[in-house]
Amino acid sequence: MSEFEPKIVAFVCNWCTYAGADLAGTSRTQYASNVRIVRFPCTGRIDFMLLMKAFENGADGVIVSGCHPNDCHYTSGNFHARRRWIVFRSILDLIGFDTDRITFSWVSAAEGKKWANLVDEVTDKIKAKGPFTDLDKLDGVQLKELYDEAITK
Amino acid sequence: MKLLQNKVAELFENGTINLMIGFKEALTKQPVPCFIEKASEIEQLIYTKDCKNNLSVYLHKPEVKQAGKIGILANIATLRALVQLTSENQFWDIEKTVLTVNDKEEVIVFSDMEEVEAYVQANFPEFSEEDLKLLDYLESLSREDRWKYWTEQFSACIKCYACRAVCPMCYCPQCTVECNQPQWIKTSAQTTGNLEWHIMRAMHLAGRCINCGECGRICPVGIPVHLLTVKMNQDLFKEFGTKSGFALKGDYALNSFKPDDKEGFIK
Amino acid sequence: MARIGVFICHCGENISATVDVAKVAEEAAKMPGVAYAMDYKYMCSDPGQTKIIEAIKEHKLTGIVVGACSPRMHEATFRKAAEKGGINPFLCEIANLREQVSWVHPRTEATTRKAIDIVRTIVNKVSKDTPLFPIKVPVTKTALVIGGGIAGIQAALDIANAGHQVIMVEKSPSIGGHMSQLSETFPTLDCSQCILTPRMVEVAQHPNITLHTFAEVESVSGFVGNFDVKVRLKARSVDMSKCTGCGTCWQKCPSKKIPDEFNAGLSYRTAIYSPFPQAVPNKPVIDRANCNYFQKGKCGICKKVCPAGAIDYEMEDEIIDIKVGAIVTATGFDIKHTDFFPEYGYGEFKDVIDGLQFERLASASGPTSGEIRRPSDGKIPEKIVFLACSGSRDKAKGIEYCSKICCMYTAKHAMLYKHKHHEGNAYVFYMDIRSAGKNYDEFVRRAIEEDDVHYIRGRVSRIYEKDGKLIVKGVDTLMNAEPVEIEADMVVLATAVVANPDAESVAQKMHISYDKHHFFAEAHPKLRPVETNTAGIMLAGACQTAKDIPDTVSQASAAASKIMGLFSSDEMTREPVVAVVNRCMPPLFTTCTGCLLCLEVCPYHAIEREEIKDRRTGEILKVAAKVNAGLCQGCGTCVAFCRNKSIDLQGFSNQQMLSEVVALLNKPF
Amino acid sequence: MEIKTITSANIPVFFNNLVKSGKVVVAPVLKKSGKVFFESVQSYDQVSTDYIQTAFSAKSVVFPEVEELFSYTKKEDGDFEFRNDMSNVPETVIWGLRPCDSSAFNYLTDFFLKENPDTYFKLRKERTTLISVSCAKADAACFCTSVGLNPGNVTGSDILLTAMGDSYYVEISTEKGKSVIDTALFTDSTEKSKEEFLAKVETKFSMDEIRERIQTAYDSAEWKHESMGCLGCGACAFSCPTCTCFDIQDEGSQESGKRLRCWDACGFGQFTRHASGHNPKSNQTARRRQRLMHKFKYSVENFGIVSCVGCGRCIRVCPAHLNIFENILNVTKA
Repeated sequence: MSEFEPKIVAFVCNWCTYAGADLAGTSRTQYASNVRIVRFPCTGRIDFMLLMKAFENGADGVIVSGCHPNDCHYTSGNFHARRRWIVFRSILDLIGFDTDRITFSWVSAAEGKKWANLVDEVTDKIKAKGPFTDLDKLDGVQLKELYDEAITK
Repeated sequence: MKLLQNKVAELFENGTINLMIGFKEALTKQPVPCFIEKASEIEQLIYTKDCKNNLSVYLHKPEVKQAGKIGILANIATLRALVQLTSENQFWDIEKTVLTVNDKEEVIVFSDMEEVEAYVQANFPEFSEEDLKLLDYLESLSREDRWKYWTEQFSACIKCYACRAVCPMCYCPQCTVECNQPQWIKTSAQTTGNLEWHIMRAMHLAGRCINCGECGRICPVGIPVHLLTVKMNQDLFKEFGTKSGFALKGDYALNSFKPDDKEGFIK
Repeated sequence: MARIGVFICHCGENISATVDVAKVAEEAAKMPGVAYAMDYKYMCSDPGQTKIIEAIKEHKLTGIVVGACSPRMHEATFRKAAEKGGINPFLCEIANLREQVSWVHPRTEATTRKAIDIVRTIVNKVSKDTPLFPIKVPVTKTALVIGGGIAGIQAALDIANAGHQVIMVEKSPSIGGHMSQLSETFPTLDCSQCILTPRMVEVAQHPNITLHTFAEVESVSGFVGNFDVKVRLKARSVDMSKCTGCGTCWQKCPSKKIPDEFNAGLSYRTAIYSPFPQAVPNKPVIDRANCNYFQKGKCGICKKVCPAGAIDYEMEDEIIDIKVGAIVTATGFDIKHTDFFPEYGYGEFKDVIDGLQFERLASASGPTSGEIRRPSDGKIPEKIVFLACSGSRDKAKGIEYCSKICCMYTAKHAMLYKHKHHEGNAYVFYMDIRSAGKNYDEFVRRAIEEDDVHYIRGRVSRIYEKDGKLIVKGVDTLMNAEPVEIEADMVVLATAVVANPDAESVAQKMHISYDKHHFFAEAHPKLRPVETNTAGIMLAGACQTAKDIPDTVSQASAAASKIMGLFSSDEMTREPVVAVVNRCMPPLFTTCTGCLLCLEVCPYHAIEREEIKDRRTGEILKVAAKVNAGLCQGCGTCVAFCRNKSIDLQGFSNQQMLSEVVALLNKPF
Repeated sequence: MEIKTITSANIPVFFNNLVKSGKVVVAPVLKKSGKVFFESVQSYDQVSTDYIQTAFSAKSVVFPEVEELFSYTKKEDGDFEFRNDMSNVPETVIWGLRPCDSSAFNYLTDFFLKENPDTYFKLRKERTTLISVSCAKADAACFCTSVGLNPGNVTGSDILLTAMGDSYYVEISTEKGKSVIDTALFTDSTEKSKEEFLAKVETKFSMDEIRERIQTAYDSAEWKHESMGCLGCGACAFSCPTCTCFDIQDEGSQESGKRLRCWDACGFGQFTRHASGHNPKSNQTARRRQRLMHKFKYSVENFGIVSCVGCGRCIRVCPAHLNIFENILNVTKA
């Protein structure tokens, strides 16, 4: 069996991290191809539900990245986002969701190298953790699965 | 009891209210919500320490709003809810008169929301010991065990949305779960969707939940859903110093920020 | 059903070297909703664009995806091509296959797979795209300048000279601001009033400028291009149209013991007064709080003596409504006063003064006609100690920032004193000398080297009075931290520059943000230093932060040119990437709960309260949020904030973003 | 009807034999929350015996919360493959349901099978055996006797067990019931009446009177007051043994997905909302009325039976403590 190739979705803002990823391209910095970028105008636009949907649809890891504090193109979108993430992480922690699979970062438009390193690090981390299956195991547990068990018994 | 009934009778008489939301004793002897529309029904009105329901949830109900001038008998959680809801610009379309019975069994009729605010701030309740104990226990578990605990709980959820119906803060005319363009959360009651629902509910109540605990109390399958929002409130106070249902023009943790908010996880 | 065209660019070999472009096009053709797919060497070239235009027509495409370089490069190009082909430009989206695929990964199957995934994601997004149309906003070509100091004057003149109408509102009876109080200006030592007053007169006489002095902005509503402003014209008690400015009234006024603001409290004025001889307009106002007639009901002398019959005690404040397209906020600054410093005597020692008071002492139009004399006894001081950084850069005093102008004016003060009293001694206590600027450092060197001002690096811990002298106890950190004690005749504190006391309320009226010191916040500290977060409102001068005159004037001109740009056409065109609150059938009207918590979230104050009313009865049926498209910049923070998804962002809608995520993960990576 | 006896000591043996026979046995289990739920059980030790009523009924065995009607996958050639495999629905025994609940199965069967039989329900019902246990205790919420049932009612059950001291009185009503009886454990019954071992349930109203008065109750002015406390949650409908509202949902993408039948509730504001936004049941008063009128009037018109079995679950679960029999009495007041 070939090595596990994790699916990593990156939610990034248009002005800093997307531009940073472009810079990694223009400077031909190579990094793992496991990442797929979804472009948002601002980290403030990133709905926590989208993170949940990414995991539900099969992502193994998620990166959320935007402008450094004080650098937001819209001045305060990233500050609002930061508070939202603090709260979101806390609820995930309480529920026991594997928050190690979400990496938050600030990557500026000048940090192409940082972007490449971030993707590589996250890819390695998720490779080591293995596929995300916590949610797959959940559905259909109710009576239906018990029936299946009964049949195979 | 007589004091309270007399006060309410007075309010009916002088035309201050034409509907009183309060408590009566049910056949089971427990206090249950009651709706008094006529002076003749006033004698069923009671108030005891066991009056736990958060009656403010009824102020969102069209049938109740129709009455126009509404009296509401409020315990401390309800008073907090009223403060929070006022800060969220609700109630612009009703006239309400708020009553409570304090520790000395005196009946207080508040003349405006500022008085309610002052009373709430002077009598601000602590988190319940029981909730804190359960949270401590959960936090002592490993991540995997917490996951197991909650996914087991959520697998029992039948999406009856009673937790939403009973919550005074859940007053959206159309909830996100009812939004199908796009469909954020699956309609079917399956664990992943249930989990998403409860996470979303907690996020939407973070900093707005007033800790009445109604959601946990009434869950027909017994999920302690209120713990999620209790935890949120605890964290928000710790991180940002905000309290929900505390001030009429308060800082809501998620629509404000400080440039130097601290976190330890953003690389 | 969508008919989407997919166009994969080779970018010469930039993409095709590592991505199997033919395979990407082949896979794209199979994607749901895709009616046509192709690949081509240079999609952005003229022939490439022509292929897109032709394909749109031939295949009746409803949307297109171009797999090419970053959208930051050619999105505009391809959207124009889409428009030429006859489809709404916002139904063209870019799949970034170069910067984020071919340039960062080797030629492998995984790289091609990634390219296909990205194309699928964008195809899915386009299938959820809706046509968007640029938002046109009419522009009222009149500017409001708030504040009549040098910043406001400069901005007003620039805009007026460009042919646009300007309304200037100044809260005091005359324009001129702090600059009119200054004696000489660094680094050239030319007389402040000599360079300023011609500008003041120009403002008053300019055909395009309407001047309202003794007036304040009451409220601002509306948005860029279309502000509605209420201005309160405070009652002057003097009819401006009759008054000739002869001065009889203030010569006869019996209330003569009112501290004179213009002279920084070093002299007195009357209750009816014009602030200074060169005031513009040079017509008096009655200071009602100090007027016998208004306070005690008797006197009325001014009315009796006025030859023009201009005195009107019955005059009331008047509120006028004006419509403007843009606003320059140039409300200036204040300084800390000597009473702020317990260690320097709480303002009790008459001969401990602040910098502005020294300016008045040194000014030819000041209370001493330019002779530097002690306020206490009028003697010429033999020894003056100047303290730079009084309050500034002092965390304990709550002022962490550098006030920027003090190093320069302290050098100037010392120099002015030395020029007038060659035998006098001037000492300057300083922390660092910050004299960056054209000819600035040379100026400070001149003070030290040519004018023999003694600079001591260290701070002063205490000042007290002894035998008519001021004992200044400090330390010289360059001399092994040795204590220094100077018996001075006068001490000048270069007190910190601070925001105006009413800055916060002004900012709230204008809906602009401010920092914790109440200085107004620029839209971006580096790239948009002149604009505020509220489109159409600019900043000029020290209301933003401490500034000297050249910086202030530069910024004022910059603000003016921003406004001239805005006024260069009758309509403003804005990208339709804005947030919208949904609407639906009654009785719901909108799913918005009207909690209005989003009002605080918006960095641009673009969300406002809306009352949905019954058209016949006017009864309020619903309260909801409403996004002002003129102000919205499209960040989407409100969208993620809204609990029940009642706000959506055009171009990055919930539908679009969620379908991107789902499409991305549909197939194995 | 066949009457037999089994000793109390043999009950666990009987139960465990059922499990061993390969059937899925669903029985009441006491959960940490203090509530009792039906769950698939492996051994009699897990079964709760000391309960008045389970929090939820056992209807989910034949009418699951979420029923997958079919699933689909897009094939390589672009065509779709549909799957609808019901063959793995196992033989199931529901153990320990109360007589009111088993009689509810009569209504469910009429509802799903009388016209246009529902194949999913039919198959599940065929493979389900009901072994009920009579009530020895009741609480203030119980009112089966008011709707024509009683704590020892046999209708609907395949087997009804009634505890009588150290033995159980066994009433076997059906062939299916007979087929699961382990003859060695059961002996022929000796006369004795089970009545004295049954709970006493007070009659709250006369069904005959209600049946008549409900005809004109639609216009009663009391509905508004009676429904004032209703918050529009679905707790009553979801816990009710006879509520059958459902909603069809498609979940999936253009590539693959499934069609599901999910429980719904007529008390939900969205239940009757049209695509246009118009809602014929625009307020909770109308929705509450619909629920009660359905139980006491409409189901009588359609199927000849009152579809409320008096289990009292909705009374116990209601966050606002609404009481169905009080409501009914008040809206039918003369």
